[in-house]
Amino acid sequence: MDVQVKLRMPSQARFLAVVRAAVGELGSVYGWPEAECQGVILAVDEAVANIIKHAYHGNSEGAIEVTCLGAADRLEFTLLDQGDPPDPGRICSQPLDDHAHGGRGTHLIRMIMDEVCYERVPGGNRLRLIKNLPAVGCTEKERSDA
Amino acid sequence: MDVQVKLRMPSQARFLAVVRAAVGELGSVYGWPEAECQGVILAVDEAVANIIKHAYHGNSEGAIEVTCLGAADRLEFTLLDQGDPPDPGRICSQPLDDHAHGGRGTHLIRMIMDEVCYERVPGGNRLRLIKNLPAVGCTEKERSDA
Amino acid sequence: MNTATRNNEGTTIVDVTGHIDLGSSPDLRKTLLESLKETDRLAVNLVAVKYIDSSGIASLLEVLKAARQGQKRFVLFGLTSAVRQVLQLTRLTTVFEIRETEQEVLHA
Amino acid sequence: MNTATRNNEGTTIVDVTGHIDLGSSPDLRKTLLESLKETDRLAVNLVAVKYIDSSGIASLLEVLKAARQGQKRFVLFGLTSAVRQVLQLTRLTTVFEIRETEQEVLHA
Ligand SMILES: Nc1ncnc2c1ncn2[C@@H]1O[C@H](COP(=O)(O)OP(=O)(O)O)[C@@H](O)[C@H]1O
Ligand SMILES: Nc1ncnc2c1ncn2[C@@H]1O[C@H](COP(=O)(O)OP(=O)(O)O)[C@@H](O)[C@H]1O
Repeated sequence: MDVQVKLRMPSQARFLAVVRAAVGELGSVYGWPEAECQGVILAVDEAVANIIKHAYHGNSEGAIEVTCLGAADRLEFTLLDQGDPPDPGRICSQPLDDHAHGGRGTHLIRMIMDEVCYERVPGGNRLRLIKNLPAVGCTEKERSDA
Repeated sequence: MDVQVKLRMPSQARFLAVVRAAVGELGSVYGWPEAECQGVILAVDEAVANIIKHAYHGNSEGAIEVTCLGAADRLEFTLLDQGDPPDPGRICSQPLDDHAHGGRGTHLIRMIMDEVCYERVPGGNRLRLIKNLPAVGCTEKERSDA
Repeated sequence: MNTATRNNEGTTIVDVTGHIDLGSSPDLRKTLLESLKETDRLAVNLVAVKYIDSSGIASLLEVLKAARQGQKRFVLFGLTSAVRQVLQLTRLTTVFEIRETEQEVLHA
Repeated sequence: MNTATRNNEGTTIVDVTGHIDLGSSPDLRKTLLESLKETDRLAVNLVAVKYIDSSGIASLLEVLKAARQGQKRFVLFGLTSAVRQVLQLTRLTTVFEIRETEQEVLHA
Protein backbone atom coordinates (compact mmCIF):
# COMPACT_ATOMS: atom_id res chain seq x y z
CA MET A 1 0.00 0.00 0.00
CA ASP A 2 1.23 3.45 -0.88
CA VAL A 3 1.05 6.57 1.19
CA GLN A 4 -0.94 9.60 0.26
CA VAL A 5 -0.67 13.03 1.80
CA LYS A 6 -3.19 15.59 0.68
CA LEU A 7 -3.05 19.22 1.70
CA ARG A 8 -5.78 21.75 1.08
CA MET A 9 -4.55 25.22 1.85
CA PRO A 10 -5.27 28.84 1.06
CA SER A 11 -2.82 30.58 -1.27
CA GLN A 12 -0.64 31.89 1.55
CA ALA A 13 3.11 31.59 1.72
CA ARG A 14 3.08 30.68 5.41
CA PHE A 15 1.73 27.22 4.59
CA LEU A 16 4.70 26.41 2.34
CA ALA A 17 6.48 25.19 5.48
CA VAL A 18 3.77 22.57 6.02
CA VAL A 19 4.21 21.35 2.44
CA ARG A 20 7.98 21.16 2.87
CA ALA A 21 7.73 19.31 6.18
CA ALA A 22 5.36 16.69 4.80
CA VAL A 23 7.39 16.11 1.62
CA GLY A 24 10.68 15.96 3.53
CA GLU A 25 9.35 13.53 6.08
CA LEU A 26 7.92 11.27 3.37
CA GLY A 27 11.31 11.23 1.67
CA SER A 28 13.16 10.32 4.82
CA VAL A 29 10.65 7.58 5.69
CA TYR A 30 11.46 6.01 2.34
CA GLY A 31 15.14 6.40 3.13
CA TRP A 32 16.06 8.78 0.33
CA PRO A 33 19.45 10.42 0.29
CA GLU A 34 19.39 13.88 1.86
CA ALA A 35 20.24 15.64 -1.41
CA GLU A 36 17.35 14.00 -3.27
CA CYS A 37 14.99 14.99 -0.47
CA GLN A 38 16.17 18.58 -0.56
CA GLY A 39 15.71 18.72 -4.32
CA VAL A 40 12.17 17.40 -4.26
CA ILE A 41 11.22 19.70 -1.39
CA LEU A 42 12.54 22.62 -3.44
CA ALA A 43 10.68 21.63 -6.61
CA VAL A 44 7.33 21.23 -4.84
CA ASP A 45 7.82 24.46 -2.89
CA GLU A 46 8.61 26.35 -6.12
CA ALA A 47 5.54 24.91 -7.80
CA VAL A 48 3.24 25.96 -4.93
CA ALA A 49 4.92 29.38 -4.73
CA ASN A 50 4.22 29.86 -8.45
CA ILE A 51 0.54 29.13 -7.88
CA ILE A 52 0.44 31.72 -5.10
CA LYS A 53 2.27 34.31 -7.22
CA HIS A 54 1.07 33.70 -10.76
CA ALA A 55 -2.21 31.76 -10.64
CA TYR A 56 -3.67 33.78 -7.73
CA HIS A 57 -1.48 36.91 -8.09
CA GLY A 58 -0.86 37.09 -4.37
CA ASN A 59 -4.55 36.95 -3.42
CA SER A 60 -4.57 35.03 -0.15
CA GLU A 61 -8.00 33.43 -0.57
CA GLY A 62 -7.29 31.09 -3.46
CA ALA A 63 -7.47 27.34 -2.85
CA ILE A 64 -4.52 25.05 -3.47
CA GLU A 65 -4.58 21.28 -3.22
CA VAL A 66 -1.33 19.37 -3.04
CA THR A 67 -1.44 15.59 -3.24
CA CYS A 68 1.71 13.55 -2.60
CA LEU A 69 1.69 9.88 -3.43
CA GLY A 70 4.65 8.04 -1.99
CA ALA A 71 5.90 4.63 -3.00
CA ALA A 72 9.25 2.94 -2.53
CA ASP A 73 10.41 3.72 -6.06
CA ARG A 74 8.88 7.09 -6.77
CA LEU A 75 7.07 10.14 -5.48
CA GLU A 76 4.24 11.72 -7.41
CA PHE A 77 2.76 15.15 -6.74
CA THR A 78 -0.44 16.64 -8.08
CA LEU A 79 -1.08 20.34 -7.56
CA LEU A 80 -4.49 21.79 -8.29
CA ASP A 81 -5.62 25.41 -8.35
CA GLN A 82 -8.53 27.45 -9.69
CA GLY A 83 -6.53 30.54 -10.58
CA ASP A 84 -5.24 31.80 -13.90
CA PRO A 85 -3.72 29.07 -16.03
CA PRO A 86 -0.02 29.35 -16.85
CA ASP A 87 1.01 30.66 -20.25
CA PRO A 88 3.01 27.71 -21.61
CA GLY A 89 5.30 30.14 -23.40
CA ARG A 90 6.53 31.51 -20.10
CA ILE A 91 7.46 28.23 -18.42
CA CYS A 92 11.28 27.99 -18.48
CA SER A 93 11.27 30.84 -20.98
CA GLN A 94 14.01 32.87 -19.38
CA PRO A 95 17.58 31.65 -19.97
CA LEU A 96 19.28 30.67 -16.73
CA ASP A 97 22.47 32.57 -17.51
CA ASP A 98 20.54 35.81 -17.62
CA HIS A 99 21.11 37.34 -14.21
CA ALA A 100 17.68 38.81 -13.90
CA HIS A 101 16.03 38.39 -10.53
CA GLY A 102 13.24 36.02 -11.42
CA GLY A 103 12.52 33.22 -13.82
CA ARG A 104 14.35 30.39 -12.07
CA GLY A 105 11.49 28.50 -10.38
CA THR A 106 10.27 26.60 -13.41
CA HIS A 107 13.86 25.73 -14.39
CA LEU A 108 14.48 24.28 -10.94
CA ILE A 109 11.30 22.23 -11.13
CA ARG A 110 12.29 20.76 -14.51
CA MET A 111 15.88 20.08 -13.49
CA ILE A 112 14.86 18.24 -10.35
CA MET A 113 11.76 16.29 -11.34
CA ASP A 114 11.62 13.51 -13.92
CA GLU A 115 8.17 14.44 -15.24
CA VAL A 116 6.54 17.88 -15.23
CA CYS A 117 3.16 18.27 -16.80
CA TYR A 118 0.92 21.35 -16.74
CA GLU A 119 -2.68 20.50 -17.67
CA ARG A 120 -6.03 22.18 -17.79
CA VAL A 121 -8.64 19.89 -16.16
CA PRO A 122 -12.32 20.43 -15.24
CA GLY A 123 -11.32 21.19 -11.62
CA GLY A 124 -8.84 23.91 -12.64
CA ASN A 125 -5.14 23.90 -13.39
CA ARG A 126 -3.28 20.72 -12.64
CA LEU A 127 0.45 20.29 -12.35
CA ARG A 128 1.83 16.79 -12.10
CA LEU A 129 5.37 16.24 -10.88
CA ILE A 130 7.03 12.84 -10.73
CA LYS A 131 10.37 11.91 -9.23
CA ASN A 132 11.73 8.41 -9.74
CA LEU A 133 13.99 7.22 -7.02
CA PRO A 134 17.64 6.74 -7.78
CA ALA A 135 18.49 3.50 -6.04
CA VAL A 136 17.07 0.24 -7.36
CA GLY A 137 17.87 -2.94 -5.50
CA CYS A 138 19.62 -1.33 -2.56
CA THR A 139 18.06 -1.42 0.88
CA GLU A 140 16.57 1.58 2.60
CA LYS A 141 19.38 1.49 5.10
CA GLU A 142 22.01 1.71 2.39
CA ARG A 143 20.20 4.57 0.77
CA SER A 144 19.91 6.56 3.96
CA ASP A 145 23.61 6.01 4.65
CA ALA A 146 24.54 7.30 1.20
CA MET B 1 -10.22 29.51 4.58
CA ASP B 2 -8.94 26.75 6.78
CA VAL B 3 -6.18 24.30 6.10
CA GLN B 4 -6.73 20.62 5.71
CA VAL B 5 -4.04 17.97 5.73
CA LYS B 6 -5.15 14.45 4.93
CA LEU B 7 -2.88 11.45 5.19
CA ARG B 8 -3.69 7.99 3.92
CA MET B 9 -1.17 5.50 5.16
CA PRO B 10 -0.75 1.80 5.80
CA SER B 11 -0.73 0.70 9.45
CA GLN B 12 3.05 0.94 9.78
CA ALA B 13 4.87 2.70 12.58
CA ARG B 14 7.41 4.26 10.23
CA PHE B 15 4.77 6.67 8.92
CA LEU B 16 4.12 8.08 12.38
CA ALA B 17 6.99 10.50 11.71
CA VAL B 18 5.10 11.93 8.72
CA VAL B 19 2.02 12.47 10.91
CA ARG B 20 4.10 14.19 13.58
CA ALA B 21 5.87 16.43 11.07
CA ALA B 22 2.63 17.58 9.47
CA VAL B 23 0.89 18.25 12.80
CA GLY B 24 3.91 20.04 14.24
CA GLU B 25 4.34 22.24 11.20
CA LEU B 26 0.64 23.16 11.21
CA GLY B 27 0.93 24.15 14.85
CA SER B 28 3.93 26.35 14.28
CA VAL B 29 2.34 28.00 11.23
CA TYR B 30 -0.51 29.05 13.50
CA GLY B 31 2.03 30.29 16.01
CA TRP B 32 1.21 27.94 18.86
CA PRO B 33 3.44 27.79 21.88
CA GLU B 34 5.98 24.97 21.64
CA ALA B 35 4.51 23.05 24.58
CA GLU B 36 1.02 23.01 23.04
CA CYS B 37 2.46 21.78 19.75
CA GLN B 38 4.33 18.99 21.48
CA GLY B 39 1.21 17.93 23.34
CA VAL B 40 -0.97 17.76 20.24
CA ILE B 41 1.73 15.89 18.31
CA LEU B 42 1.88 13.37 21.15
CA ALA B 43 -1.89 12.90 21.32
CA VAL B 44 -2.27 12.32 17.58
CA ASP B 45 0.74 10.01 17.49
CA GLU B 46 -0.69 7.95 20.37
CA ALA B 47 -4.04 7.71 18.64
CA VAL B 48 -2.49 6.47 15.39
CA ALA B 49 -0.21 4.08 17.30
CA ASN B 50 -3.28 2.63 19.02
CA ILE B 51 -4.89 1.95 15.65
CA ILE B 52 -1.76 0.15 14.49
CA LYS B 53 -1.54 -1.89 17.71
CA HIS B 54 -5.14 -2.51 18.69
CA ALA B 55 -7.37 -2.04 15.63
CA TYR B 56 -5.00 -3.82 13.21
CA HIS B 57 -3.04 -5.86 15.80
CA GLY B 58 0.27 -5.03 14.14
CA ASN B 59 -0.83 -6.14 10.66
CA SER B 60 1.01 -3.76 8.34
CA GLU B 61 -1.58 -3.73 5.55
CA GLY B 62 -4.42 -1.92 7.30
CA ALA B 63 -5.47 1.50 6.03
CA ILE B 64 -5.42 4.58 8.24
CA GLU B 65 -6.70 7.99 7.27
CA VAL B 66 -5.73 11.02 9.33
CA THR B 67 -7.39 14.34 8.56
CA CYS B 68 -6.17 17.52 10.26
CA LEU B 69 -8.25 20.62 9.98
CA GLY B 70 -6.43 23.72 11.09
CA ALA B 71 -7.93 27.05 11.97
CA ALA B 72 -6.61 29.96 13.97
CA ASP B 73 -8.52 28.99 17.11
CA ARG B 74 -8.51 25.22 16.99
CA LEU B 75 -7.18 22.04 15.44
CA GLU B 76 -9.45 19.14 14.67
CA PHE B 77 -8.30 15.64 13.82
CA THR B 78 -10.33 12.78 12.39
CA LEU B 79 -8.81 9.30 12.34
CA LEU B 80 -10.45 6.53 10.40
CA ASP B 81 -9.64 2.84 10.28
CA GLN B 82 -11.31 -0.40 9.20
CA GLY B 83 -9.86 -2.59 11.93
CA ASP B 84 -11.37 -3.90 15.15
CA PRO B 85 -13.37 -1.28 17.02
CA PRO B 86 -12.15 -0.28 20.47
CA ASP B 87 -13.81 -1.76 23.52
CA PRO B 88 -15.07 1.40 25.28
CA GLY B 89 -14.42 -0.25 28.65
CA ARG B 90 -10.72 -0.34 27.95
CA ILE B 91 -10.21 3.32 27.04
CA CYS B 92 -8.50 4.99 30.01
CA SER B 93 -9.38 1.94 32.06
CA GLN B 94 -6.01 1.50 33.68
CA PRO B 95 -5.25 3.85 36.59
CA LEU B 96 -2.24 6.04 35.85
CA ASP B 97 -0.62 5.41 39.21
CA ASP B 98 -0.39 1.72 38.44
CA HIS B 99 3.16 1.24 37.22
CA ALA B 100 2.32 -1.36 34.63
CA HIS B 101 4.04 -0.91 31.29
CA GLY B 102 1.08 -0.05 29.12
CA GLY B 103 -2.24 1.73 29.36
CA ARG B 104 -1.04 5.34 29.20
CA GLY B 105 -1.82 6.27 25.58
CA THR B 106 -5.53 6.88 25.99
CA HIS B 107 -4.91 8.87 29.19
CA LEU B 108 -2.44 11.11 27.37
CA ILE B 109 -4.94 11.68 24.56
CA ARG B 110 -7.67 12.70 27.01
CA MET B 111 -5.40 14.90 29.10
CA ILE B 112 -4.13 16.80 26.07
CA MET B 113 -7.15 17.16 23.80
CA ASP B 114 -10.34 19.05 24.64
CA GLU B 115 -12.66 16.63 22.88
CA VAL B 116 -12.12 12.93 22.30
CA CYS B 117 -14.83 10.93 20.63
CA TYR B 118 -14.68 7.31 19.48
CA GLU B 119 -17.47 6.48 17.01
CA ARG B 120 -18.52 3.64 14.79
CA VAL B 121 -19.37 5.04 11.30
CA PRO B 122 -20.21 3.32 8.00
CA GLY B 123 -16.57 3.76 6.84
CA GLY B 124 -15.15 2.07 9.94
CA ASN B 125 -13.97 3.35 13.30
CA ARG B 126 -13.71 7.09 13.66
CA LEU B 127 -11.85 8.97 16.35
CA ARG B 128 -12.34 12.70 16.55
CA LEU B 129 -9.88 14.80 18.51
CA ILE B 130 -10.28 18.54 19.03
CA LYS B 131 -7.85 20.98 20.58
CA ASN B 132 -8.95 24.54 21.24
CA LEU B 133 -6.19 27.05 21.16
CA PRO B 134 -5.20 28.75 24.39
CA ALA B 135 -4.76 32.37 23.32
CA VAL B 136 -7.75 34.39 22.22
CA GLY B 137 -7.22 37.93 21.05
CA CYS B 138 -3.44 37.89 20.99
CA THR B 139 -1.60 38.04 17.72
CA GLU B 140 0.21 35.13 16.18
CA LYS B 141 3.47 36.92 16.77
CA GLU B 142 2.79 37.23 20.49
CA ARG B 143 1.82 33.61 20.66
CA SER B 144 4.95 32.38 18.93
CA ASP B 145 7.06 34.53 21.23
CA ALA B 146 5.37 33.05 24.27
CA MET C 1 16.34 6.51 16.65
CA ASN C 2 19.94 5.52 17.28
CA THR C 3 21.71 4.34 20.41
CA ALA C 4 25.39 4.19 21.34
CA THR C 5 26.71 2.54 24.48
CA ARG C 6 29.82 3.56 26.41
CA ASN C 7 31.33 3.39 29.88
CA ASN C 8 32.10 6.29 32.20
CA GLU C 9 33.64 5.59 35.63
CA GLY C 10 31.94 2.23 35.88
CA THR C 11 28.51 3.45 34.79
CA THR C 12 27.20 2.22 31.46
CA ILE C 13 25.82 5.17 29.49
CA VAL C 14 23.44 4.70 26.58
CA ASP C 15 23.25 7.83 24.39
CA VAL C 16 19.95 7.93 22.54
CA THR C 17 19.25 10.23 19.58
CA GLY C 18 16.12 10.82 17.55
CA HIS C 19 12.48 9.95 18.11
CA ILE C 20 11.32 7.17 20.40
CA ASP C 21 7.96 5.92 19.14
CA LEU C 22 6.04 2.72 18.47
CA GLY C 23 8.52 1.90 15.70
CA SER C 24 11.71 2.42 17.66
CA SER C 25 10.84 1.65 21.29
CA PRO C 26 11.27 -2.15 20.89
CA ASP C 27 14.89 -1.47 19.82
CA LEU C 28 15.43 0.80 22.80
CA ARG C 29 13.99 -1.78 25.18
CA LYS C 30 16.23 -4.51 23.76
CA THR C 31 19.38 -2.37 23.87
CA LEU C 32 18.76 -1.26 27.44
CA LEU C 33 17.86 -4.74 28.75
CA GLU C 34 21.01 -6.15 27.16
CA SER C 35 23.18 -3.40 28.59
CA LEU C 36 21.63 -3.95 32.01
CA LYS C 37 22.82 -7.56 32.01
CA GLU C 38 26.44 -6.41 31.81
CA THR C 39 26.39 -3.65 34.41
CA ASP C 40 25.17 -2.64 37.87
CA ARG C 41 24.70 1.01 36.90
CA LEU C 42 22.89 1.99 33.72
CA ALA C 43 22.22 5.60 32.69
CA VAL C 44 20.25 6.76 29.65
CA ASN C 45 21.29 10.04 28.05
CA LEU C 46 18.12 11.60 26.59
CA VAL C 47 19.56 14.98 25.66
CA ALA C 48 19.16 14.32 21.93
CA VAL C 49 15.67 12.80 22.21
CA LYS C 50 13.14 15.29 20.88
CA TYR C 51 10.20 12.95 21.06
CA ILE C 52 9.03 10.07 23.21
CA ASP C 53 5.59 8.51 23.33
CA SER C 54 3.91 6.13 25.77
CA SER C 55 5.49 3.10 24.13
CA GLY C 56 8.91 4.59 24.87
CA ILE C 57 7.85 5.27 28.46
CA ALA C 58 6.61 1.68 28.72
CA SER C 59 10.01 0.42 27.57
CA LEU C 60 11.80 2.56 30.15
CA LEU C 61 9.44 1.26 32.87
CA GLU C 62 10.23 -2.28 31.87
CA VAL C 63 13.95 -1.64 32.18
CA LEU C 64 13.36 0.05 35.55
CA LYS C 65 11.53 -3.02 36.77
CA ALA C 66 14.33 -5.33 35.60
CA ALA C 67 16.88 -3.06 37.29
CA ARG C 68 14.96 -3.15 40.59
CA GLN C 69 14.70 -6.92 40.44
CA GLY C 70 18.46 -7.15 39.94
CA GLN C 71 19.08 -4.44 42.58
CA LYS C 72 20.79 -2.31 39.99
CA ARG C 73 20.75 1.42 39.45
CA PHE C 74 18.84 2.83 36.46
CA VAL C 75 18.98 6.59 35.82
CA LEU C 76 17.69 8.96 33.14
CA PHE C 77 19.45 12.25 32.41
CA GLY C 78 19.45 15.14 29.96
CA LEU C 79 15.65 15.29 29.62
CA THR C 80 14.40 17.63 26.90
CA SER C 81 11.11 19.51 27.34
CA ALA C 82 9.25 16.92 25.24
CA VAL C 83 10.45 14.03 27.40
CA ARG C 84 9.74 15.98 30.58
CA GLN C 85 6.21 16.75 29.41
CA VAL C 86 5.34 13.09 28.83
CA LEU C 87 6.79 12.00 32.19
CA GLN C 88 4.86 14.73 33.96
CA LEU C 89 1.57 13.93 32.24
CA THR C 90 1.98 10.26 33.08
CA ARG C 91 3.02 11.17 36.66
CA LEU C 92 6.25 9.23 36.41
CA THR C 93 8.76 11.95 37.30
CA THR C 94 9.14 10.54 40.80
CA VAL C 95 9.16 6.91 39.73
CA PHE C 96 12.40 7.17 37.77
CA GLU C 97 15.70 8.44 39.14
CA ILE C 98 16.24 11.56 37.02
CA ARG C 99 19.40 13.70 36.90
CA GLU C 100 20.26 16.84 34.98
CA THR C 101 23.71 15.94 33.69
CA GLU C 102 26.07 13.03 33.31
CA GLN C 103 28.29 14.50 36.04
CA GLU C 104 25.36 14.41 38.45
CA VAL C 105 24.65 10.81 37.54
CA LEU C 106 28.23 9.82 38.35
CA HIS C 107 28.58 11.78 41.58
CA ALA C 108 25.14 11.49 43.13
CA MET D 1 13.30 33.39 9.18
CA ASN D 2 15.15 35.77 11.46
CA THR D 3 18.00 38.17 10.84
CA ALA D 4 20.45 39.90 13.17
CA THR D 5 22.92 42.54 12.06
CA ARG D 6 26.33 43.22 13.60
CA ASN D 7 29.72 44.67 12.73
CA ASN D 8 33.04 42.84 12.58
CA GLU D 9 36.21 44.76 11.66
CA GLY D 10 34.29 47.19 9.49
CA THR D 11 32.26 44.56 7.67
CA THR D 12 28.52 44.47 8.33
CA ILE D 13 27.46 40.88 8.97
CA VAL D 14 23.84 39.79 8.70
CA ASP D 15 23.24 36.45 10.42
CA VAL D 16 20.23 34.72 8.93
CA THR D 17 18.45 31.77 10.54
CA GLY D 18 15.57 29.61 9.35
CA HIS D 19 13.93 29.11 5.98
CA ILE D 20 14.10 31.65 3.18
CA ASP D 21 11.01 31.22 1.01
CA LEU D 22 8.33 33.23 -0.75
CA GLY D 23 7.01 34.33 2.64
CA SER D 24 10.29 35.51 4.13
CA SER D 25 12.43 36.63 1.18
CA PRO D 26 10.86 40.12 1.00
CA ASP D 27 12.01 40.67 4.61
CA LEU D 28 15.49 39.44 3.77
CA ARG D 29 15.67 41.72 0.74
CA LYS D 30 14.58 44.72 2.78
CA THR D 31 17.01 44.04 5.64
CA LEU D 32 19.95 43.55 3.29
CA LEU D 33 19.21 46.60 1.13
CA GLU D 34 18.92 48.75 4.26
CA SER D 35 22.16 47.40 5.69
CA LEU D 36 23.89 48.02 2.38
CA LYS D 37 23.06 51.72 2.58
CA GLU D 38 25.09 52.02 5.79
CA THR D 39 28.19 50.06 4.79
CA ASP D 40 30.71 49.39 2.04
CA ARG D 41 31.13 45.73 2.94
CA LEU D 42 28.15 43.50 3.57
CA ALA D 43 28.41 39.80 4.35
CA VAL D 44 25.52 37.38 4.80
CA ASN D 45 26.01 34.47 7.20
CA LEU D 46 23.96 31.57 5.86
CA VAL D 47 25.22 28.87 8.20
CA ALA D 48 21.83 28.54 9.92
CA VAL D 49 19.79 28.62 6.71
CA LYS D 50 18.49 25.15 5.99
CA TYR D 51 16.31 26.16 3.10
CA ILE D 52 16.33 28.75 0.34
CA ASP D 53 14.17 28.86 -2.77
CA SER D 54 14.36 30.87 -5.99
CA SER D 55 12.65 33.87 -4.41
CA GLY D 56 15.47 33.99 -1.84
CA ILE D 57 18.03 33.71 -4.60
CA ALA D 58 16.26 36.52 -6.47
CA SER D 59 16.50 38.71 -3.36
CA LEU D 60 20.23 38.01 -3.02
CA LEU D 61 20.72 38.83 -6.71
CA GLU D 62 18.94 42.12 -6.22
CA VAL D 63 21.22 43.03 -3.34
CA LEU D 64 24.24 41.99 -5.41
CA LYS D 65 23.12 44.30 -8.19
CA ALA D 66 22.67 47.21 -5.77
CA ALA D 67 26.12 46.50 -4.29
CA ARG D 68 27.74 46.54 -7.70
CA GLN D 69 26.04 49.78 -8.60
CA GLY D 70 27.37 51.33 -5.40
CA GLN D 71 30.79 49.67 -5.90
CA LYS D 72 30.40 47.87 -2.61
CA ARG D 73 31.40 44.38 -1.56
CA PHE D 74 28.68 41.77 -1.06
CA VAL D 75 29.70 38.31 0.17
CA LEU D 76 27.89 35.13 1.18
CA PHE D 77 29.44 32.69 3.65
CA GLY D 78 28.63 29.57 5.65
CA LEU D 79 26.57 27.92 2.89
CA THR D 80 24.73 24.77 3.95
CA SER D 81 24.24 21.92 1.49
CA ALA D 82 20.69 23.09 0.71
CA VAL D 83 21.85 26.60 -0.19
CA ARG D 84 24.76 25.23 -2.20
CA GLN D 85 22.44 22.94 -4.16
CA VAL D 86 20.16 25.78 -5.23
CA LEU D 87 23.06 28.01 -6.26
CA GLN D 88 24.58 25.18 -8.27
CA LEU D 89 21.34 24.29 -10.02
CA THR D 90 20.77 27.92 -10.94
CA ARG D 91 24.45 28.24 -12.00
CA LEU D 92 25.06 31.17 -9.68
CA THR D 93 28.03 29.86 -7.68
CA THR D 94 30.41 32.02 -9.69
CA VAL D 95 28.18 35.07 -9.79
CA PHE D 96 28.30 35.68 -6.04
CA GLU D 97 31.44 36.08 -3.98
CA ILE D 98 31.25 33.05 -1.69
CA ARG D 99 33.50 32.30 1.30
CA GLU D 100 33.61 29.39 3.72
CA THR D 101 33.91 31.25 7.00
CA GLU D 102 33.62 34.70 8.51
CA GLN D 103 37.41 34.78 8.97
CA GLU D 104 37.87 34.25 5.25
CA VAL D 105 35.41 37.03 4.50
CA LEU D 106 37.38 39.46 6.65
CA HIS D 107 40.85 38.49 5.44
CA ALA D 108 40.33 37.76 1.76
N1 LIG E 1 1.44 27.82 -11.57
C1 LIG E 1 1.53 28.83 -12.47
N2 LIG E 1 0.42 29.51 -12.83
C2 LIG E 1 0.50 30.52 -13.70
N3 LIG E 1 1.66 30.94 -14.28
C3 LIG E 1 2.79 30.30 -13.97
C4 LIG E 1 2.79 29.22 -13.04
N4 LIG E 1 4.06 28.79 -12.90
C5 LIG E 1 4.82 29.55 -13.72
N5 LIG E 1 4.06 30.46 -14.37
C6 LIG E 1 4.56 31.44 -15.38
O1 LIG E 1 5.90 31.09 -15.73
C7 LIG E 1 6.80 32.19 -15.49
C8 LIG E 1 8.15 31.65 -15.05
O2 LIG E 1 8.04 31.12 -13.73
P1 LIG E 1 9.32 30.90 -12.83
O3 LIG E 1 10.40 30.27 -13.66
O4 LIG E 1 8.92 30.13 -11.63
O5 LIG E 1 9.87 32.33 -12.45
P2 LIG E 1 9.19 33.53 -11.63
O6 LIG E 1 8.18 32.93 -10.70
O7 LIG E 1 10.34 34.15 -10.92
O8 LIG E 1 8.57 34.42 -12.67
C9 LIG E 1 6.09 33.03 -14.46
O9 LIG E 1 6.52 34.36 -14.49
C10 LIG E 1 4.62 32.86 -14.85
O10 LIG E 1 4.28 33.72 -15.93
N1 LIG F 1 -7.89 2.74 18.22
C1 LIG F 1 -8.14 1.69 19.01
N2 LIG F 1 -8.70 0.57 18.51
C2 LIG F 1 -8.96 -0.49 19.29
N3 LIG F 1 -8.70 -0.53 20.62
C3 LIG F 1 -8.15 0.55 21.19
C4 LIG F 1 -7.84 1.69 20.43
N4 LIG F 1 -7.29 2.62 21.26
C5 LIG F 1 -7.26 2.06 22.48
N5 LIG F 1 -7.79 0.81 22.48
C6 LIG F 1 -7.97 -0.06 23.65
O1 LIG F 1 -7.73 0.70 24.83
C7 LIG F 1 -6.70 0.12 25.63
C8 LIG F 1 -5.90 1.21 26.32
O2 LIG F 1 -5.12 1.91 25.36
P1 LIG F 1 -3.89 2.78 25.81
O3 LIG F 1 -4.28 3.59 27.00
O4 LIG F 1 -3.43 3.56 24.62
O5 LIG F 1 -2.75 1.78 26.29
P2 LIG F 1 -1.99 0.61 25.54
O6 LIG F 1 -1.97 0.94 24.08
O7 LIG F 1 -0.64 0.64 26.17
O8 LIG F 1 -2.75 -0.66 25.85
C9 LIG F 1 -5.90 -0.72 24.65
O9 LIG F 1 -5.21 -1.75 25.29
C10 LIG F 1 -6.99 -1.22 23.69
O10 LIG F 1 -7.66 -2.33 24.23
